[in-house]
Amino acid sequence: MWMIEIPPFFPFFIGTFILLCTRGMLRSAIMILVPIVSALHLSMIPEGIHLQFAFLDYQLTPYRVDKLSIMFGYVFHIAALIGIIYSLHLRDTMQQVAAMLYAGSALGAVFAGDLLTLFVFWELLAFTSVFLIWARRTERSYHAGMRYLIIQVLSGVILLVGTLFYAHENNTLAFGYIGLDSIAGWLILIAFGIKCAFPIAHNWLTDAYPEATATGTVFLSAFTTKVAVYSLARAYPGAEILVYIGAAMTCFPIFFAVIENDLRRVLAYSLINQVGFMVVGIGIGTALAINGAVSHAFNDVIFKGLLFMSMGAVLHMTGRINGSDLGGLYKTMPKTTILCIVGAASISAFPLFSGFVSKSMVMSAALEEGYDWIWLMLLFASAGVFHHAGIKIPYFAFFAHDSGIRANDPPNNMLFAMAIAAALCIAIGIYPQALYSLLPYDTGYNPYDATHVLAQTQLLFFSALAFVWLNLKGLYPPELRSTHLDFDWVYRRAMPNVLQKVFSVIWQIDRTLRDAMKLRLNSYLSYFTRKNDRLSVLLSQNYPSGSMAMWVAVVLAAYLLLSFIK
Amino acid sequence: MIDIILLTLLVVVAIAIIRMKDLFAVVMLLGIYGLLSASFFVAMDAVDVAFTEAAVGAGISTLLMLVVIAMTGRKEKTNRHKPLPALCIVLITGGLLIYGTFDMPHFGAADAPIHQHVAPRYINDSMAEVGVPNIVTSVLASYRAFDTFGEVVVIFTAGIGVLTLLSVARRKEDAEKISSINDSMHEQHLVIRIVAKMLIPFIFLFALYVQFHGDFGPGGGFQAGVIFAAAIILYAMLFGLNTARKVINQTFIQLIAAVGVLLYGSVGIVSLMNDGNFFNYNVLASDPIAGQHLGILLIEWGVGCTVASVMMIIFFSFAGRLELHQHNERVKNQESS
Amino acid sequence: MLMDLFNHWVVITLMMSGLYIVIAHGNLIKKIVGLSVFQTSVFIFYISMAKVDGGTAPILADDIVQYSNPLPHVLILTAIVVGIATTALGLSLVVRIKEAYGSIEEESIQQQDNQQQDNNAHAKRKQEEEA
Amino acid sequence: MIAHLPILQVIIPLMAAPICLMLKRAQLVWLFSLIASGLAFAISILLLQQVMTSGVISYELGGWQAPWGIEYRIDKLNAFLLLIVSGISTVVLFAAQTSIEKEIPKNKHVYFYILYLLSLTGMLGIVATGDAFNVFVFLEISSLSAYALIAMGKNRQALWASYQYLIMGTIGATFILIGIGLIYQMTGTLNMYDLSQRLPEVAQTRTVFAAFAFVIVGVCLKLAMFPLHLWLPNAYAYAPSIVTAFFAATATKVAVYLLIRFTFSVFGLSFSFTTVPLQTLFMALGLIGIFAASTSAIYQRNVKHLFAYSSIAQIGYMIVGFSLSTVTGLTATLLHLFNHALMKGAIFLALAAVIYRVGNIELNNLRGLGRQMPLTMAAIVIGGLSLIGVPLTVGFVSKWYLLMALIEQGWWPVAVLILLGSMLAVVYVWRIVEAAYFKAPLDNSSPVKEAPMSFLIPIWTLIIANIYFGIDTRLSVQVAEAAAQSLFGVSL
Repeated sequence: MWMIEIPPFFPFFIGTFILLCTRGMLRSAIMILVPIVSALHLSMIPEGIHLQFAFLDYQLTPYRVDKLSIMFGYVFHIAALIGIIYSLHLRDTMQQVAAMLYAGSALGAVFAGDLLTLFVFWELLAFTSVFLIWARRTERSYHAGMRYLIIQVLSGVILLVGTLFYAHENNTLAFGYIGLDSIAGWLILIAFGIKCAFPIAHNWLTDAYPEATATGTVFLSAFTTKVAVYSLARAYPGAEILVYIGAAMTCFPIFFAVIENDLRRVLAYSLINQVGFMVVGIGIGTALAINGAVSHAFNDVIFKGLLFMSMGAVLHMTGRINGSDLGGLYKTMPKTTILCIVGAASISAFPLFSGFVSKSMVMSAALEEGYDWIWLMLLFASAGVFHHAGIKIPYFAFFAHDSGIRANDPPNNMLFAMAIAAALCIAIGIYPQALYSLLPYDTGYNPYDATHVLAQTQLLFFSALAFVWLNLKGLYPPELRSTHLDFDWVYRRAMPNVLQKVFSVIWQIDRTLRDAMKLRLNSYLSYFTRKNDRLSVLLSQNYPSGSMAMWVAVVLAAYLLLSFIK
Repeated sequence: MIDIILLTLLVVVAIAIIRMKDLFAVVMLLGIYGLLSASFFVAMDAVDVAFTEAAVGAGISTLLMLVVIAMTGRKEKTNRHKPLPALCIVLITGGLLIYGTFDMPHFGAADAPIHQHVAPRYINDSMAEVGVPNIVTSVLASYRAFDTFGEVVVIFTAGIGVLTLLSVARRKEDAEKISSINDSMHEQHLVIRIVAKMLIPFIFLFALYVQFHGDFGPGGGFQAGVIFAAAIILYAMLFGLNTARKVINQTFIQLIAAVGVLLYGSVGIVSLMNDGNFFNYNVLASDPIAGQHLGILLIEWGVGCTVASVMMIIFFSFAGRLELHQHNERVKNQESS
Repeated sequence: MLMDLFNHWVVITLMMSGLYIVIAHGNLIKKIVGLSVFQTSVFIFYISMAKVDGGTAPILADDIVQYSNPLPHVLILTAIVVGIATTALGLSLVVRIKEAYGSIEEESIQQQDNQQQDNNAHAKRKQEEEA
Repeated sequence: MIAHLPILQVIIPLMAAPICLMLKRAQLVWLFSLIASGLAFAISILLLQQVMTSGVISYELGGWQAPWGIEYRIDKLNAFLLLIVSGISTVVLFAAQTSIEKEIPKNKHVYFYILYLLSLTGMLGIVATGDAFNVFVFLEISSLSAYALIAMGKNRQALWASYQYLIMGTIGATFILIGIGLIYQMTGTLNMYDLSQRLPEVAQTRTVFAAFAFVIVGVCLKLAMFPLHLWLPNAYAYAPSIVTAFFAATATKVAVYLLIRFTFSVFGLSFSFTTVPLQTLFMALGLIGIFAASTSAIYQRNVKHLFAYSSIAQIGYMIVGFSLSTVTGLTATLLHLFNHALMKGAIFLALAAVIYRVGNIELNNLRGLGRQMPLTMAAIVIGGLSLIGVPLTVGFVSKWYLLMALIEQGWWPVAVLILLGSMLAVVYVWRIVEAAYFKAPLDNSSPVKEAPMSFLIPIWTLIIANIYFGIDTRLSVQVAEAAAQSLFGVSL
């Protein structure tokens, strides 16, 4: 059947072309139809390699379907559909085109069976997604987008170098298990790591995502990091270093998320935190852990999307997104509030919500493999997530002190998209077997046994208790008015002195790092965009033919000398 | 011995060229330089080359340069360039090259590789294979006919190039005005005019001689073409451009230039048609030697046509510009006064 | 012995003189003169390597056994033609440059070009600022 | 007639040139030269086929045996180059009529086509011939016509650029002539194959060293290798657009061919790369060239200047591949010859279209053109992507081979530098994208229409070739690899 050979990115790219030729309702209809049709198409595809051709001296497989890729294939379709519905009210061709191509590129990447195809889509992801940031059309977003683009392209270039080395060493480009025993392996890991927002390399994410449009962030949160997670899962399962990196990723964002004021940036930090869980799972590498990582990625796309959507809705309706400016919105935005709470519950891994069924797999796997310390870190991170994403987000936006803003619930399409996501969160939470049946391995895991539920509930309970206590005492959440990272005096009392010093150092370092990088990138940018006058004159000068002829004589003399000496 | 004197003179002239600031003198020196090298070529037994160099290096190029100087002014500005680094680098390069000459074959040595390979066949067998006493002609027109074809194309290219750069779209009435001025200017050279008028037919005759005699002695299409063109140029200089233009139509010479190239090329194509390789004259007639003769005759004519007409084109273009310049200047002067 | 390579040395001297004129002189006609000197030196080089002691011009005659090598002569005939072609084209460029720039000194032409470039750049920047 | 293909390849455009002079009407002349160039292209395809199946073709001009007469010797390398030159010439010529309409005065159109054909003849002649001196003659045909063509540019700077090119070109050609003279002096022959047989005997003399130096410097001047590139930017920028497109895609390629031919076939691999420090020197100059030229490109305001500098940078890549003296390295160079011809041909043709519509090619004039001339600008962007070396374009293929060749030899720091150089290409291409798509048109500029079909057809032919040969690499890689292998086979 010829249909099999149509890779899933194809409908999206074709759809984009059709979209460009249409307007209004028809365009909306096409945009909704594309992911649905494509998903139906995908559901009929059996596993295997469906497209292959020779390129240079290698065999390229732009379309390979297996358990791992199809899982991501499905969730990307869902994310695309939700995102599209969410942004239906837009009349911005640039964003629509970019979003479609972006989703298509992500699909292309996960079905890529060789490194070269992966590289192509890797760079396409960068180039298409950056328009979602630029679509805000402000100077700030332009610069943020530029920085984002540079880092993403850099990641692609490193991937390409790695690929080159890999091709040279193994004489194949096939994308499978790579491992860390060669330069190629390390280079490719770095490339994946940048896109995956490994610590230190994570700044692009928290820098750029909050600068994107309300709808753009929803797309951004779904694809880029998940493609990286997918790639890691394929190339480096069981690489122990990933366990530690992942654990670090789960913990460090907590501290930043807690004090961050821009609520979308808080979510960006929690995105890193959630990806950390997946990375840990991949690093552990057992069937259960991989299952956990993959399913958590699946869920994260949905609930993080939901949270970004709800914050997007707030931004869309109020025009503000700083926690200190918001508050009391539950009165006029009740539906959004409820949907947001569903998302918050999912990310916090409440039983019966989707986060629970996947996160617990990773944690169980960590225990099973004897990573006790890691397990503790993950536990801490879970509590942290609950604090900043589960409580802080809804609390600041919808409750807290009344900011006096009286915005209504967002347009129906936004609500509808959020409702779908929320429904999925709950459905997966209640009936995880549907999700489990898609997983790469069959482990017979059941999240709803007494230990898991009890442990998680206890954790959540005590976290909530702490929050309530702090809240009653007026210690938490600290309402910081700015993103400034100076220590608040209230905060100082709440924490032991030593810990606080450590944190302040961490924050300081992070800030210096981030600012330095931002500055460096900005200066490079301005260096290249504005004409550096002196250099420009030097380089575009006209040369008299005398000096040209002189060079000829010089080269001749040098050449003669060199050959006579020899 | 004579060659050493000539070479030394050449160096002296070259240095004088470097030092002179007056372009007129420089051009004259360049003419002398050309003549000296032509004499040197004679001393080196390269009579054909000497003939050509005398016609071109001392003749045509000097003439062209003089015409240009008339338009651009004859004084070279002293420049602020520091020539010292240039001098140094040139000296270093020259030194290295001289160092490189030490294992070259010595001058005049009969056992040098170039006299051992390829050339002996030309000297020994060309009479039998081509049937022309002048070996240079047989190599030029038969063994390496394609190079010569390339040479004709180079000349043709130069002609077209000069035309694109210098041709002036002239209106009829302008031409009349310029010519009237021009002719009056030449009134004074009455004696020269009459002498020249008597000379020109002889020059043509000489050109024809050179054209046909190329097989037996120095000469050939190229030299003949230059001489023929020289006659026309002489005429144009003495009787004014427009008179010359009336005698020789501009489009007509362009056509002749093209015809020359085509004539040369079609000899090759005809030999293709006769199952020979390109420029294989043997197939042109039943007897190979007769074929060679025919082929050489035809291509020499092609060379002659193209060279003569391109030389004329070049001269007329330059002189036409000069005329325009003078005309413009005169108009400017009239306006200012 | 010394004289055996004398021709080559003269050739190199002439070659370098030509090159020196091209490098160090700003006058466009002078440069073309330099180029001519340069090219002619190559002709001399080729022709002197064709010479055989005791030989004559390569025109066959009954009573002569030793001829000079005809091949370099042929090559140089072609090269001379190439030389005059280049000179003619170069000179016509000089004429046009004189008309366009009013000068045939390299420095002055460079200056005019750079000035124009700067002016353009200046105008552009202004335009940009206004936009 | 099949046996005579090698000579017909050169002779058809050559004979067409004087005939053009007789046809007089510009339109007719255009059609005629298009046909001549197309015929040459067809012949080059046949020749390539013939060479790939049955090996080297030798054609003796005048029926004289090789070292005595002039020989045309077509192997895989020449056939490949002939294909590139005649193919590009034909495609570019297609757009010529429309383009020169606005750039060249009417009365000079006929001359333009004649010179164009002569230039084509010259390049084909250089590539086809197996005789060292014949190379010089045809080099001069192509150069003289090039000077005249460049001088036809609209601005007065064109004259000055042409003059400078004339001086430098003549020095280069004369250097080659000196080099040929020196090796002739040592061997007594001018035929390239014969030379390669006779040179090893006398290879260890200073004369041959000097000869090699002269030839290499002369050729490098022609191919605008850093630091001998200074004549190129202005010559390309101020020439009529069609001429720029034609030369940028072919002229330097022919010079690179000469470099390969002289080093590999005439002097021989062992001499070229062991006796003389060619490898290090070329590697260094190539790399410096890439960086210096790419950086210069970033700061250009004139888009033609920008791409002219990028051409110099691309030559740097070819030089680096060449300097490796391995089969893969040479394959990379040959591939890049082909690929660069495709991209630069497309880009400069697109620029010609912009000039046709806008009249000016400063970066500022591109503002907002992304919407007004979508197809043309898209072509420039795709061409730019190809320059950068993005997968699915030809640029990627040759860069890939180059990097592979470098890694093969363990030169991976150089590989990293090459990648960094490509990043510079991203920057200058981005400047164009930014101007065309992200900036509003200047207030005082009038709206422009999309380029006419006579531009779009050739532009997109080349762009599609860019993508096609970027995906289906069988043809180009096969030929380039075979040519590289045969060169190594000959000299080893």
